[in-house]
Amino acid sequence: MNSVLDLPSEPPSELSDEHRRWLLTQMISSRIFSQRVFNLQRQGRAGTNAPVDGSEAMLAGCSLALDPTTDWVLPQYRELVGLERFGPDVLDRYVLYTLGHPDGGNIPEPTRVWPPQISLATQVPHAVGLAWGMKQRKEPGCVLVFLGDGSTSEGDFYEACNFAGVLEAPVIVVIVNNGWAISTPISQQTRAKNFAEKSHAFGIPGTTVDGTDPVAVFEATADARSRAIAGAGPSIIEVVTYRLGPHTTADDPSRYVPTEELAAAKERDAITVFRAELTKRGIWTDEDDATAAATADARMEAAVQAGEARPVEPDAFFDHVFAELTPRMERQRAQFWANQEDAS
Amino acid sequence: MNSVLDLPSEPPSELSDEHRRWLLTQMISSRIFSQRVFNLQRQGRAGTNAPVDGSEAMLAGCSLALDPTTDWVLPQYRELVGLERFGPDVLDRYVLYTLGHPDGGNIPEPTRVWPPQISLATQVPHAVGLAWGMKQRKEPGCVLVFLGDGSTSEGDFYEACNFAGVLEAPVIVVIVNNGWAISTPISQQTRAKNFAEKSHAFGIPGTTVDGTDPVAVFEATADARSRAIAGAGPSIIEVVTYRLGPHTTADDPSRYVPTEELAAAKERDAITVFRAELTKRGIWTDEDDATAAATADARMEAAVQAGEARPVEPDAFFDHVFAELTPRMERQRAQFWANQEDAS
Amino acid sequence: MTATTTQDHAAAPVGSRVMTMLEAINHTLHQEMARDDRVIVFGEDVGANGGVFRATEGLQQEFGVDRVVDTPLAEAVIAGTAVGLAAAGLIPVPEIQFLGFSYQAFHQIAGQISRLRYRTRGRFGAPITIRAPFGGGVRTPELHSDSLEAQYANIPGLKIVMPASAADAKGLLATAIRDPDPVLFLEPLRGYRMIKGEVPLGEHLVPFGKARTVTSTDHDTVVIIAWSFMVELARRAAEQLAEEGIRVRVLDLRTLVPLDTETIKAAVEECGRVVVVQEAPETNGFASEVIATINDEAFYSLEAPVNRVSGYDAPYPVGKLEDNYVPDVQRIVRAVRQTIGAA
Amino acid sequence: MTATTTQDHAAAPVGSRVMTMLEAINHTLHQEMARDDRVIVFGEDVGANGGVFRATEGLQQEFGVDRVVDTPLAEAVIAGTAVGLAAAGLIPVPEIQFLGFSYQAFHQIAGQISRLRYRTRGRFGAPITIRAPFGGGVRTPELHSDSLEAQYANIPGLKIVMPASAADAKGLLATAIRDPDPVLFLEPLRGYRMIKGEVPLGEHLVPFGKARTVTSTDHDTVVIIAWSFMVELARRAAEQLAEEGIRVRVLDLRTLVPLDTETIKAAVEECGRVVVVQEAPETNGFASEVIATINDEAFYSLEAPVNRVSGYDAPYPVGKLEDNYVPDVQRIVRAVRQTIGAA
Ligand SMILES: Cc1ncc(C[n+]2csc(CCOP(=O)(O)OP(=O)(O)O)c2C)c(N)n1
Ligand SMILES: Cc1ncc(C[n+]2csc(CCOP(=O)(O)OP(=O)(O)O)c2C)c(N)n1
Ligand SMILES: [Mg+2]
Ligand SMILES: [Mg+2]
Repeated sequence: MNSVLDLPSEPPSELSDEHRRWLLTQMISSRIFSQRVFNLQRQGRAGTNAPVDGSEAMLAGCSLALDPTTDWVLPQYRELVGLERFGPDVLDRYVLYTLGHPDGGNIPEPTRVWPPQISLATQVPHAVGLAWGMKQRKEPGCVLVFLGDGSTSEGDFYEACNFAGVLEAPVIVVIVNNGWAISTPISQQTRAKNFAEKSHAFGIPGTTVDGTDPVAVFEATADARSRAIAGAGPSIIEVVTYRLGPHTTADDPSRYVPTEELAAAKERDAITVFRAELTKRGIWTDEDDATAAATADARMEAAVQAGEARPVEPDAFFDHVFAELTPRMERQRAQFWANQEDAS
Repeated sequence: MNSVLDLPSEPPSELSDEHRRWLLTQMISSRIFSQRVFNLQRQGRAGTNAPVDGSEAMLAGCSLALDPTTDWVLPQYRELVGLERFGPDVLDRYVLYTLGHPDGGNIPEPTRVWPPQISLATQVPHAVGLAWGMKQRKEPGCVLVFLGDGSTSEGDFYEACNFAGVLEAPVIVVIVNNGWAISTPISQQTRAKNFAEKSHAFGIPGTTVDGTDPVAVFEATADARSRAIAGAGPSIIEVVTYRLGPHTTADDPSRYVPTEELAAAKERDAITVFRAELTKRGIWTDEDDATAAATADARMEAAVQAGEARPVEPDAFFDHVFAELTPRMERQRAQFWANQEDAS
Repeated sequence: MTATTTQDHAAAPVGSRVMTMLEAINHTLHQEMARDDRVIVFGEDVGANGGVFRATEGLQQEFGVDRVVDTPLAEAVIAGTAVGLAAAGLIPVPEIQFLGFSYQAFHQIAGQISRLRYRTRGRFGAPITIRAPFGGGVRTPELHSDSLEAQYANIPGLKIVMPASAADAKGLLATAIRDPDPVLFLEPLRGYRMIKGEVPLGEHLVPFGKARTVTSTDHDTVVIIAWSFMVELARRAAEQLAEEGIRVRVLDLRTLVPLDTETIKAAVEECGRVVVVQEAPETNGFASEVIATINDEAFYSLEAPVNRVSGYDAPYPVGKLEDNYVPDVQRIVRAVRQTIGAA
Repeated sequence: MTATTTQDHAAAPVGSRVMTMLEAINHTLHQEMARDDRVIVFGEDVGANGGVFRATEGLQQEFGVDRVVDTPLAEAVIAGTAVGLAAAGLIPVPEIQFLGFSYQAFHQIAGQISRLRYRTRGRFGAPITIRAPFGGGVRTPELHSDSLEAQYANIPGLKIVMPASAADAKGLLATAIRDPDPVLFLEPLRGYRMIKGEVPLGEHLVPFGKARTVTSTDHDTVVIIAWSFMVELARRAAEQLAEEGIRVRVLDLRTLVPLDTETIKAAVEECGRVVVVQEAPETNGFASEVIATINDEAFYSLEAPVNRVSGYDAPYPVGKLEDNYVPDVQRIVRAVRQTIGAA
């Protein structure tokens, strides 16, 4: 079952069995995509990357509540494997990104998803500015931005949410509380009762949802979106998940993650739980599993092949610094090519 | 009546008539000090400065609740005329500061007050670090830091309060809500219900007090201090005042402050109100007014005379960049003197 | 460019008028906002108050609260939202009230605005002009006077524009606002009212990367290279030296990035002796880059070492000391004499 | 200095051991924390995890959670609290996980830490050592690889220390921690494991402002001036050129502020020809200051223009491109040949 084309861009008002099947399919494929990229790094074919493990239900639920033709998504760095609803370029470019290809940062028009952000929380002001601009230009739609629990400790998160409140900007700030910021547990990140509580600092609505339940995430996002497009301003949604894998390919969580805690979280793995629910409802079979996995594998295989085959100009780093090279950069590029000839 | 030496450093557990008289005396003198510095600028004798008008009751109440031998105060820039309880150096150095003398930034040992901070909200991380250090070194006392309503929009305020919560640092963050950040009203600064609400983002206690009532401010500060020194961590106090004067000597509030609003605030002028109360209680006379004013005038006259008489080395800006000059700076200082000789 | 409906656009003004640099900036902001309704001005106190120096005076009255926005007191989000506004198709012209407070936004300016086009391989451009006053001589408190251009010049993806005349303030600001890339437009506090001159009232664009020869003769023996308010001091030094028969050329770089290497090269070849003047601290100031560029391009024309006149390696000092710290005419004259004396 | 009770202090170690630069840093942090109980280490993931590169491995186990503190994810407050900790009498050694994220703390580092002593006319010193890894060649994501030393070098009140050997990593870090002023201690990612060498196990202090001559003969015709990992590349280039009989001296600046002008001057006077190598972008990188300093101090000894080898004026690129961007041995060799060829 193709997970992207089946659905209208308009988000559903309530969820049918088909929608539930779509959600689970998304969850399964995003995990497969993520695992595949992780393995590419292990094989020395891709750079450091951050697995999605634990955020699959959140990504499926958020995606379904948004309209890819009017709404924007600004990810942190973990989310790009779970946004296929916004178009195939998201995954294809993310694969390029992990391969270290410069085009990985360019998710082309008309896809309304931004590339990964490395400088934590800086994407929140960007999202607020984009939402402000859309409001100023009287465009429909809203902006959804993801950031992690750890990233909420950065001033940018606070300054941006405070400004969004004043501007009544149509933005949804999704705090992905996966329990950890690398090795730092949320207990050392803040003493706030929970991350939704931080919305009091801005006078905007805040809510906490179970990130292992894609339907709950869908509903919270849909509510926030209706407020945003009705002109009622920003919202914060804390999505409680758990980071089931390492922080990135470079991390060794066994140094700091309590084994029981991790085991308990794996018990509550959203994919297992939601699959059981749909099976019980009689709308999901082992065959659907197989199909979802096979589709995702094939999809990813194609993306990786295309990505690895994609050429790159050796001097591509001179491009797009400015719309046009400065005279000094022209001189530098000439020197670069002179070096290359020397070398060869 | 000398307003400083009369009181023990230990803050009172409750307020006597003498304390009330002390509070009013402080309020009167801080306003006189501030007006005098403002006039010095008008006469071209001092640089840009920010009048205290409206914060007198807050400063008196906060001062009385602190112990100058164990507690620290980190001001923004408006507060230094109202901290005489911490020792005469505070005012003397503030006068030097407004005169553009480099020693204005040095409030000598053992006085536990920092010089004015120009880069807004940067003093909040400093205060949290100082409180953290005192806790780490098991020293008694706490740290009180002032910042304005506008300054609460800076990331530093948020990052520091959040960290203070995690550290359980003995710090009191006083938000001086005087309604304005230069021309920006609080309605354009945040949509939070009030500034005390921001404490929810940190999971620490927050309270709002009437800044025209020195007794209310004293009590709120005393509570926060007991928590801090008992190891119960940080607090936020929002003090609601109103900026009765211009932002600084360089500002023209008639461009943006609603006349009625200002008039109403002047009706509630803390000095008038508190004077009436003490007079009604029979513990304040017109003669006390005269004495307070005369004392403050004399005190200020001495400070200004000493300040204007204080010499300054023409190359003093080379001092204290580092503990010792670098060789390059030695060369620069020699060049400086060579230039001076040329010039003369 | 979007058509606009406002009046002053209809009647295209002609001729010129004497303006202060501050008036020229305000006038240009009015014209550019009238010309293109995508232009949006925002920052601390820029609206109702017209800016703490009145640079944005009258803009909110003319263009409304949606296009001239008073923001909360938060530089990082002032810079950071510009990224999103640009992606929404607007042309952001944020003001940082004083350059010293751009430090609070450094991660957004140096790490984000400067790289938006690069990171997205051209999907999103950043036609953002950040205006900020800076510089000494006017007895401001700490951090208001600091000259920080060198700390930005090493950051790829930022253009750095520092006008020294009223006409250039207009021509370079208009070019900046129409430039597809991020521009740091730095306004010298001391020049706001002190620098006056004829400013064309109509369309006036000054290209980036073209230095201005302020004074020159065929037989100049020294060239003084400067930017922003230091050009004014260099001009006065040149006048004084002219009385002694010393012919000095003054070059105003106008833009540090892009840098007009050609004109620098030509001036060094013609004059042979060079003094570079900057208000910023000496170590790794932009004067160092000018000297390195001369080393690259015109080494063999140098008859003496290039002479640097700089602020000292100390933070900009308080009022009683600033006149001793900041470069003045006398120091420049002295440096020129030394350079002539040398070898 | 406060007396301490921990074991390793009692038994003063002797001799030396081969260590990687990373091991030398970890070893030094252990020794300095044992030596002086006022030293406090904090930052993101420095405690339980021992740092993302293990530079702080074992510190929390040895010195406890009060002296080795995992902070929230907020660089501005990591730097900003150091100011208060210093005022409380502690010796803060914060880690910024990657130098690129010091941008978030720029206002505290450039505007506060660097001026605490100056602003307070000596009432409060800032004996703060900010450790941060940086630099390319190891396929990190954006902003992890950037060389930002030049953006800090123009800020008065900061010392900038960039070791290139394991022994210097120890000697300079120990000096930094004991220095009464703020130090930016920058650790090259590529050198963490690649750079190895004998490190004295006992007290080992390397003074600031003294460059290290890495290789030299009496008849060197060119001097390569470099710092941090570029010294390693310069050394390899010198080896390669030696085989062709070209005698090249390699100078490791060690500290950019303070700068060892004397040794630079002497080297230029002896060699006459100079190549400066930096990983950072060319425009206004610290190489420009080195060239300006040579212009000031040794102009008449130059037999040819100083040659700059730099990163290009583009942000540090992604993995597939970084080897084309970052200076390598071949570019340095080429620059030396050009310099010799010149005039
Ligand atoms: C401004 C900044 N500081 C530090 C880092 C280094 N870093 C990368 S990921 C990370 C932890 C992020 O935790 P969180 O925000 O919870 O997101 P998660 O990885 O858990 O999804 C840190 C400290 C960074 N990338 N940016
Ligand atoms: C970081 C920073 N940004 C901007 C300024 C310029 N500025 C000086 S005072 C001020 C308003 C401060 O308002 P508030 O914090 O409410 O304090 P108040 O003056 O009302 O006491 C501004 C914007 C500054 N000094 N520092
Ligand atoms: Mg997390
Ligand atoms: Mg205020």
